Amino acid sequence: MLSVNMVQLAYLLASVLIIFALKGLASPESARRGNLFGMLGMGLAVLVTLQLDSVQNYAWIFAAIAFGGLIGGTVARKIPMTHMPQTVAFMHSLVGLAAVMIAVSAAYDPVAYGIANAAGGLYPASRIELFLGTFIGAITFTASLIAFGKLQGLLSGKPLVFAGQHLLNLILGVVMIAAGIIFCMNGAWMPFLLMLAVALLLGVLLIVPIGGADMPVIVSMLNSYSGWAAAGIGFTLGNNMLIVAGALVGSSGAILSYIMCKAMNRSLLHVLLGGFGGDAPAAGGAAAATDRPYKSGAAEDAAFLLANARSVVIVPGYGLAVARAQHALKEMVDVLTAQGVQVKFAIHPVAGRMPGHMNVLLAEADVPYDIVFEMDEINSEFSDTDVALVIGANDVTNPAAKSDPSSPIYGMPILEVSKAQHVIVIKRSMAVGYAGLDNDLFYMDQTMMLFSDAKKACETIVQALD
Amino acid sequence: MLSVNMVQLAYLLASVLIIFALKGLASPESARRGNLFGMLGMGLAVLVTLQLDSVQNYAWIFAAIAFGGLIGGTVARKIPMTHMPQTVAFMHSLVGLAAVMIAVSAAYDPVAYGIANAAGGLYPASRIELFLGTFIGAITFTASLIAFGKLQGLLSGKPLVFAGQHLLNLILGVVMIAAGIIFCMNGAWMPFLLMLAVALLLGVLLIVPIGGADMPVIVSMLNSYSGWAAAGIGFTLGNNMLIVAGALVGSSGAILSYIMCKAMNRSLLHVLLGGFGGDAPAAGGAAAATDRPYKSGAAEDAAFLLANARSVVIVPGYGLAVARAQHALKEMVDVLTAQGVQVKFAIHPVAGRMPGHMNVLLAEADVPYDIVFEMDEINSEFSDTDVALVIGANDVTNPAAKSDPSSPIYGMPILEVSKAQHVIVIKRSMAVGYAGLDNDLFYMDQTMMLFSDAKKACETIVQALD
Amino acid sequence: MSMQAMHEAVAQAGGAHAAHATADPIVFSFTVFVLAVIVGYHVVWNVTPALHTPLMSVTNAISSIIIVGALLASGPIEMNLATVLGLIAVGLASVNIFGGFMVTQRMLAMFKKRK
Amino acid sequence: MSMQAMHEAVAQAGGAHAAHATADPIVFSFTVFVLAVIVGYHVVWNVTPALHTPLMSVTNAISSIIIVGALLASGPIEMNLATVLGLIAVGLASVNIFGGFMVTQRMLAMFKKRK
Ligand SMILES: NC(=O)c1ccc[n+]([C@@H]2O[C@H](COP(=O)([O-])OP(=O)(O)OC[C@H]3O[C@@H](n4cnc5c(N)ncnc54)[C@H](OP(=O)(O)O)[C@@H]3O)[C@@H](O)[C@H]2O)c1
Ligand SMILES: NC(=O)c1ccc[n+]([C@@H]2O[C@H](COP(=O)([O-])OP(=O)(O)OC[C@H]3O[C@@H](n4cnc5c(N)ncnc54)[C@H](OP(=O)(O)O)[C@@H]3O)[C@@H](O)[C@H]2O)c1
Repeated sequence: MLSVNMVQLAYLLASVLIIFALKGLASPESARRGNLFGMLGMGLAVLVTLQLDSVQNYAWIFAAIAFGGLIGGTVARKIPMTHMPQTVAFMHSLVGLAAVMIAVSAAYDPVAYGIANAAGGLYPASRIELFLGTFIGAITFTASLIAFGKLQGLLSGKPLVFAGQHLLNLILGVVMIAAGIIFCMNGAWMPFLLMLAVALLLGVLLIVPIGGADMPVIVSMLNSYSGWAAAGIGFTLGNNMLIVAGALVGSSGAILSYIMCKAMNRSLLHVLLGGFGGDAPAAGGAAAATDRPYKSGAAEDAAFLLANARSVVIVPGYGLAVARAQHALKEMVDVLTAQGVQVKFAIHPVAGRMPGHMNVLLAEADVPYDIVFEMDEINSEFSDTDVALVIGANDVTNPAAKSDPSSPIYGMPILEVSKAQHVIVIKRSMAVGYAGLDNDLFYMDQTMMLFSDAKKACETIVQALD
Repeated sequence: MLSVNMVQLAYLLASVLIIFALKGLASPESARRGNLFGMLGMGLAVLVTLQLDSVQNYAWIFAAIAFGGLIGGTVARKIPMTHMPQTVAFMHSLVGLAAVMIAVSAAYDPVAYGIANAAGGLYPASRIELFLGTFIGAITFTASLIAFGKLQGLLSGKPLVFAGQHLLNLILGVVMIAAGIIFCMNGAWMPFLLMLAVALLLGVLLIVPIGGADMPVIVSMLNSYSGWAAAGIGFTLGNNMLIVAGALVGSSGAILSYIMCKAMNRSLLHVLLGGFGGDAPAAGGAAAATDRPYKSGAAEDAAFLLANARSVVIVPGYGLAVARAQHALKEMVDVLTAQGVQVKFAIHPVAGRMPGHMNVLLAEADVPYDIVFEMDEINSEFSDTDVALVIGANDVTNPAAKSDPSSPIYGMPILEVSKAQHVIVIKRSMAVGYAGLDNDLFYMDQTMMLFSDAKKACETIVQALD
Repeated sequence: MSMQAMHEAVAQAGGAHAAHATADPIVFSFTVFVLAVIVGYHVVWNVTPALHTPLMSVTNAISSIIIVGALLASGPIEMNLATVLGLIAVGLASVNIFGGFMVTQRMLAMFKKRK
Repeated sequence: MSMQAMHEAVAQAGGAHAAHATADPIVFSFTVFVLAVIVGYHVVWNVTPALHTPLMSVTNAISSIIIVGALLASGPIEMNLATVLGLIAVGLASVNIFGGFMVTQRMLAMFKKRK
């Protein structure tokens, strides 16, 4: 076995490697190498732990790793990119479950536990840790599972709201904490199990009132929690590796939640209280309330406009993901580029349903990332753009966010497509998007609506361009 | 006295406050609050240390703090902004001297020292630390003092080069290390003093071959060293406050040295070996070798061009600092702005003689920082600029850096003033700048030279504008 | 001031080498935690928004660092409920580690520059 | 796995609460150091170039944190050479602390936006 000092230094090295993994994500060039560092760090942490004297059960452990690894690897290879939100949620629930297992395993032998307690005030600290670890893990587990179900469409994405909901949650929360406190005091098995059961239930109840489209915020928040939980275990084990990795994950999740809420112009509390954002838009949401006039055209008209443009900026949105239209879109871009049209992409920070969603889809379709721009980089260019092509996007282009102080998204920064000479909007209907709002853009003079599934529209435009 | 835990937590808080001090410098808006955090952190660290049981000598300590504080405060209030490089170098030497004092103080009682050594292998580690702390401190002290002398003009800025110089330094270095090792082994007073004396001498010898203009790189590098030395003391004391603060200073100095070397397109080794960059330009450097034709004009011509421009970009350089022309320049800017000319400033990363030098001078003259742009922000704008006004700058505008692979500054990014419609260059002669190179810009068609002291030129232009 | 006195003072100010009263390990852990949070804050804000999805998947993998705890739980040769639960946790964390890093790698491999 | 076994394992993996073999304090210090360097790296690269001169002066002040060592050296009531040297160091560091922070404040106060 390595000396205690060597073990700690190896864990430190692993921590630094994991920091480098996140650091690499600062740019696509360095990201792959960063990810390799991450794998190295994780591998090192596992190896160092495996060689500890107390870890002997090699056959079973390797079997468990191989089995888990096989499943994980298969999922990673097979999953379509459009399914990333639910994949993250699913994998997330596994971390929660694993945390629960570890905590239960540690709490399993109450006799040994009691003895240790009599011997000296060592274990109360561990009990508090177990309490925290168990309930955060349990909530993460069931909540992520529900989030997965909603995102995957196994469960209805509609918020499930009923009277006394928050009161019920409050009562359950009190019960859970009370049981936890009793466990912390006497270390008994029963309050522990009670706490666990209530936490599992709470995970479900807390999440049902939240709409499917709000799930990414929740997933990211739970991710953050699980990081803090890992750091907590690190405190108990006195293991800096867990503390550092946990703190990194905790920060990351918190920052992503913050970015999402900020870009949606909503508070985290508002998201958590729920009742907002069903899966209406995905299922072909409610029609807009007004009967204002708008122009609509055929794919051929769009093709004509695009072919005669010098510069085109494409604004993709959630509809692109739903329609899995990224490859068809890329084909269209290729044809246009071949005809001498300059094509760029403009990505809003919350386009789609998770941060960076659109970038991954476009990357999958081989769109080079140097023609894909963030909102801040490209917003000033719309006034020099001949055609802005909005495809499956809605809220991220809604001028009300800038002009209408009464709008719920007022204050959210938007892509200023209306400054382009022509605007083409591809979507299936006049239905609203995620935020449930009518969009003035659709009624403007320079705007042409093209009602179609995003993928079919792209394909038809390509045909018309040839 | 606070408990050991409380002391450590207080030091942690102080460390975080000091991190916030540096974090604040990310933008001028947050910088002042950041500096306040820094003061708080330092104050907290001092207070926590003062209340330790072992610190009793309050009367004398307060006297020392008051005396030092008075001098420091007076210097801080009186020093002209143009003297910042030498001020930093001077204050720097004080840190070095203080470190030496602390180390000597700790090594003073060899008897007690010997006893402790016999009692258990505790002190060898401290001896190594004392050795490192002493020699880094000593070199920092004398080297910074020489740097100060050169920058202040008390010593000649010319590199002092003689045969066998590097060999002599090498021998002295070996002697110093040998004495240090003997001290580490027997803890005796004599090898310690020998080491100290040689280190003080080395600080002088290492710095004399380095030209006055290279001093900022040296000062920044010594700053970095002193940070690492503080961190080293932190290891001995097991004090995380010193470790964190030391690591911050160490990183900062290293990064600034790197930035300077990079922007000058030279390696740190090249700077350290010396023999480069006397104070020629400040003293009215050597005339350029060639006899190529150039245009020169009077201040009235410059005023005419400026008054008829829509947009003017001013490129300040070291000559502005030498001439202390910032206030006169600001007056000129005010007059131009009042006449409807849009004026911006373009700052090269190594304009002047220390990083950020120009920004401080302009800020002192009340130039608002939102019309002062970094090179990367403004380089693309020169093609839309009517007049580029180069004032006391030279190397940072030299096109050879872009076009001539044989030039020593080839590869250094420059301000692309030659893209402006007209270029006015204010300097006293055709003399070269810091890098000792002729500048093609001066001979270009669109360029007009205005030979004058920078301050006088600005004043005359203002008169002509009225 | 003698080295003795110096070292007593040292012990009070933190006491790395001294056998005198030193701070609780939890204080050290807390120090590490605070610094790690600051590191995390900076590193994550520096992540380009285009890579926020890979960031989510890789942090997912990283949070499986709790496999360290699972390995300790499943370590002993004699199997009982605790060991079995530990082994299940090892398996679950492994799904996440392999799945998380590999899906991240797959995503990142797709990000290409113009030829 | 019993809590006893678990806690033995814990001790090996780092041993915060356990009385068993724990890592040397210098390992903790080193961990803090590494993290602090990473923090420093990020924080300093985030400093806007326009404020590099204030950065130099404020780090100058911060490096005077060695005043902590000087205070320990000058602490004892009985004066001898060691105490006197310590007091001089306190004075020198104080020049730097006051000078460094105040000149930084003076510089920063000059940075103003357009009215
Ligand atoms: N990215 C994130 O991190 C994140 C997280 C949580 C919430 N959100 C929220 O999600 C929204 C994202 O804005 P967005 O503009 O991307 O999406 P959006 O506002 O939700 O609009 C998507 C539009 O796509 C259309 N669509 C759906 N399926 C389609 C298909 N098969 N073919 C063509 N069009 C289709 C829909 O209209 P039709 O039904 O008429 O076709 C819908 O109006 C924002 O409100 C944001 O706050 C984002
Ligand atoms: N900023 C840093 O961190 C740093 C650190 C170390 C080295 N450096 C180096 O310093 C140089 C900075 O470039 P720079 O363009 O600012 O300066 P420069 O290339 O040194 O040129 C300064 C010019 O100012 C003129 N000048 C001197 N006194 C003057 C006065 N009283 N009135 C008007 N003009 C006067 C000089 O020409 P006349 O003699 O004809 O008047 C000289 O050519 C770079 O080579 C850089 O690598 C910078």
